[in-house]
Amino acid sequence: MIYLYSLLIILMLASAIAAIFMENLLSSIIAAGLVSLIAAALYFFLKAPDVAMTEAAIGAGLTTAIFVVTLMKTEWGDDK
Amino acid sequence: MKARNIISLILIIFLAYFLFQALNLVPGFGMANIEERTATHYINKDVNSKKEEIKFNESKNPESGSANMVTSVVVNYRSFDTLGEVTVLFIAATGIGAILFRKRKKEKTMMDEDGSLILVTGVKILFPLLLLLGTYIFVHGHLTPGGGFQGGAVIATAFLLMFLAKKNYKLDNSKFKLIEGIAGITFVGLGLIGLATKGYFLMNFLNNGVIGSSFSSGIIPIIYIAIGFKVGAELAGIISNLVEA
Amino acid sequence: MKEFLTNWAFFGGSILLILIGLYGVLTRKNLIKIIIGLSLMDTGVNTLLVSLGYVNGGKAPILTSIVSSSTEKFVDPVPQALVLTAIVIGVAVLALALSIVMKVYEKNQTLDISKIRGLKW
Amino acid sequence: MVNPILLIALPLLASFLIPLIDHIKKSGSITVLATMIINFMIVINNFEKILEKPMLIEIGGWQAPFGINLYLGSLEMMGIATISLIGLILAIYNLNHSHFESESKFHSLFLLIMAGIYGIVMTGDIFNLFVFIEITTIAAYGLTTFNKEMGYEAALKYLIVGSISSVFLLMAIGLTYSAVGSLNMAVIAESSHLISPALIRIITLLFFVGIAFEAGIFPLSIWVPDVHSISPSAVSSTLSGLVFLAGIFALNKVFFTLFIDPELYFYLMLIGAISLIIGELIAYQQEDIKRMLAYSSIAQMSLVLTIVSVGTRYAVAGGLFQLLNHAVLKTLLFLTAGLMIKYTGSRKISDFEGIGKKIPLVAIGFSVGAMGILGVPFFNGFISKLMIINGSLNAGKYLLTFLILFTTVVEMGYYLKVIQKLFFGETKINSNKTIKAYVPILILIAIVFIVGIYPDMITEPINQAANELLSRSNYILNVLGGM
Repeated sequence: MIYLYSLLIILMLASAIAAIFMENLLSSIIAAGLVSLIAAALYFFLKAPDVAMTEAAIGAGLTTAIFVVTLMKTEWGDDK
Repeated sequence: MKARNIISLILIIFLAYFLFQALNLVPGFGMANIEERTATHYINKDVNSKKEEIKFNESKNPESGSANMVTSVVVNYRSFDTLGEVTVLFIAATGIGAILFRKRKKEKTMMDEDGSLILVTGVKILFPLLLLLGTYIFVHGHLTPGGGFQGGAVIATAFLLMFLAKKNYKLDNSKFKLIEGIAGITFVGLGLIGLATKGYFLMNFLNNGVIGSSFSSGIIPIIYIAIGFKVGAELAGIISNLVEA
Repeated sequence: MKEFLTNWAFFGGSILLILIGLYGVLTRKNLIKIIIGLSLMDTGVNTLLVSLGYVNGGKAPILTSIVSSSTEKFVDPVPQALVLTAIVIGVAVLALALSIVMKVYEKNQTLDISKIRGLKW
Repeated sequence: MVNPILLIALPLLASFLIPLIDHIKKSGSITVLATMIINFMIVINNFEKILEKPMLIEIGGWQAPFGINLYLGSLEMMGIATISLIGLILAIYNLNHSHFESESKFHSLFLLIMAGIYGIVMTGDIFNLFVFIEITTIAAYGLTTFNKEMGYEAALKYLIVGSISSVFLLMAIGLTYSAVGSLNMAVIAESSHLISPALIRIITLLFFVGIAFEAGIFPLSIWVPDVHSISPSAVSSTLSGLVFLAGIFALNKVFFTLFIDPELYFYLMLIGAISLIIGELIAYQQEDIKRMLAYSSIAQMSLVLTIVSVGTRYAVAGGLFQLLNHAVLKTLLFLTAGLMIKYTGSRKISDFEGIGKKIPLVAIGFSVGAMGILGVPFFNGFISKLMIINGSLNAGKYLLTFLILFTTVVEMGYYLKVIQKLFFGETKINSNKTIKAYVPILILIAIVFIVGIYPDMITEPINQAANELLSRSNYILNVLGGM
């Protein structure tokens, strides 16, 4: 099991790095959402279902949506 | 590489060194000894009473009636933190309302047109289901994983979907404000009732019932329902403010 | 190898996540990227707290008809409760930050902090 | 006896209520005033009893080390008495000076920031401390944006620094819990000798980063001048007088109650001294009056931190006294500075030439505040400055004493420059704006002189508070022994 967890953690760190370094803002946001999603899975494996639910609903879901809304209101608004 | 990047990198390496050193000095992963932590009293529910085995569906009227121990920590043993947490969300919603405040709302929406027919219909079907799911989550917060915050977030997601699907969707802000205010007052009010009847702020003044049954654990479900409404209304309000800004 | 991973995968991963986020906050120029960095830091510290409360062989801290007695071995519910609070506080700060970012953009027509007076450093 | 938990519960209740009644004119400011009056009365009601015997408030009825508890000794009592007094004065000031676009939201946030400050001072639980710090800072981010011109950039800077700090604070809390197994301050203090010293160093460093930003200590104070100078006057006063006060209280809790490590005090003193010099020197160069006051606040907080970390009873008492005086004086200074800015329409010190003749009370108020900070005899700052210098001399820190005297001279330079501008020279400004803030200014001036002339009524409880801060075994006994 620990290899699966390690793989997930490496994946999480990779998407975190991607979120910081990618040029495209939308890709960054989605990578950050992925980090939250993987974190939610990890919380579930750490026997924290409450936290996993919260992270999935708030961290991965709502936060990503709020980021996208902000992006639409700012940089994207110019392109059109 | 600019100077700033290098300085940041050095700072971060220093920090990494300190943090890893610190983690070497605390109990390793999975080695925590719960018996020595405060948590053991929360698990055995023996903060104020004697240690007894707590059995699901059997133990009557333990000091904290929730089968979900995280819930009993969040809404019972450490409910003051939760009051603060709800307050933080309220502050954020108020602050966002003040920041994005406009005298006359511009006719500016996020989407240029309604979503496709399939999307709109799908969201219309999903919307009541999500509301129901959210309500289920916070009503059963004392029994199953989840609670007011998760349920509220699900409810807010339902409203988010409506915003995505329909161009002219608007929230009735005054109603949401009312829900928010009343839910907040309920939470503090319950605390004050506890203070008046039992002498301690936020003390449980109801019977805890049998652990694991729907109507159990005193004021926990009431507080979680209030939190669920409040969080749902606040997050939906935040989304609506951001979308309409 | 296995032992090292068991001991350090979660701790190391969460610390690295915090540091990656911090690096992003300190070096990125785009405001949205900076806020993403903050959210990564939050996630990292939350993961750290949850892993500090993990107990080998512990069960999820919920009494059910299967796990029905308090004498069983559970993981620590307190860090989980703290993380629950921290996540909600995190999203509140994030939403506030993004609404301020919108206003800053409205005023300056850019998200690049090197072009915004008052945010340069 | 009224339970002091109401000090936190009532502002929360009122702030949830305000949005519901915001269609009634002035309902917000009146609710704030009513709440602050009740809070002030609660403090008066409890004052004597707390000084005699510390009080432990167990929330939810859970026994002390296991639930969350608030602790109220004479130290905390002096803090919340000052907070309530200034909160009341600011509530009076807000009656006439809160014409914002979304007024009810301003009042809600103001009450919440007060609740947060009360919580930081009283709480006896480190995670609860984190929650209250978040309440305070997030409300402060919101309040900063009420300046629609420059507020957003400043608020964002504040928010970014604040969020980084809060992550550090959370790490510190997590590591502490992992090492000790409890979040209660008394339990942590009791078992702190069991933790390895290396871990204590790292944890205190993390705590310092997490809290020092709240107290405006140098490396983390880059947000202070921006935020303090552009926010509305009542907010600047709250941030500079009260939030800083709460931050120093929290730092004291960490460094004197939670973990004691005499070596750390040296570093603390060093950081404080550097911060003090930098703050005063930058303040001297400022042309914007509110920025000058903001840098002066940084310097004053560093002075308090430095002198408290000397660690002798006399020095600590002086530091605490200075902290309370600073809250009163900076409120006075920021309120009058705000009124002068409103009157002249400019923030530059050079534009204030001669306005002392047009708005004498405001100018006198500013001068009184400045004299208080400088420590002129018969002003409240005199005794505290005397105690500070005496304390550092008694402890044999001659370099520090010299430094404090030197920075006082710098301080004198820039404050006297402003006072001289206010009363001499001809004003070019012909403003016919009326000033409606006589009551709060007069009350504040009265406090400055009353404390300055009868310092005994403060020095006695302050000495007791200093004793309490230095005797952590009593704190542990009071919480764990169950009173």
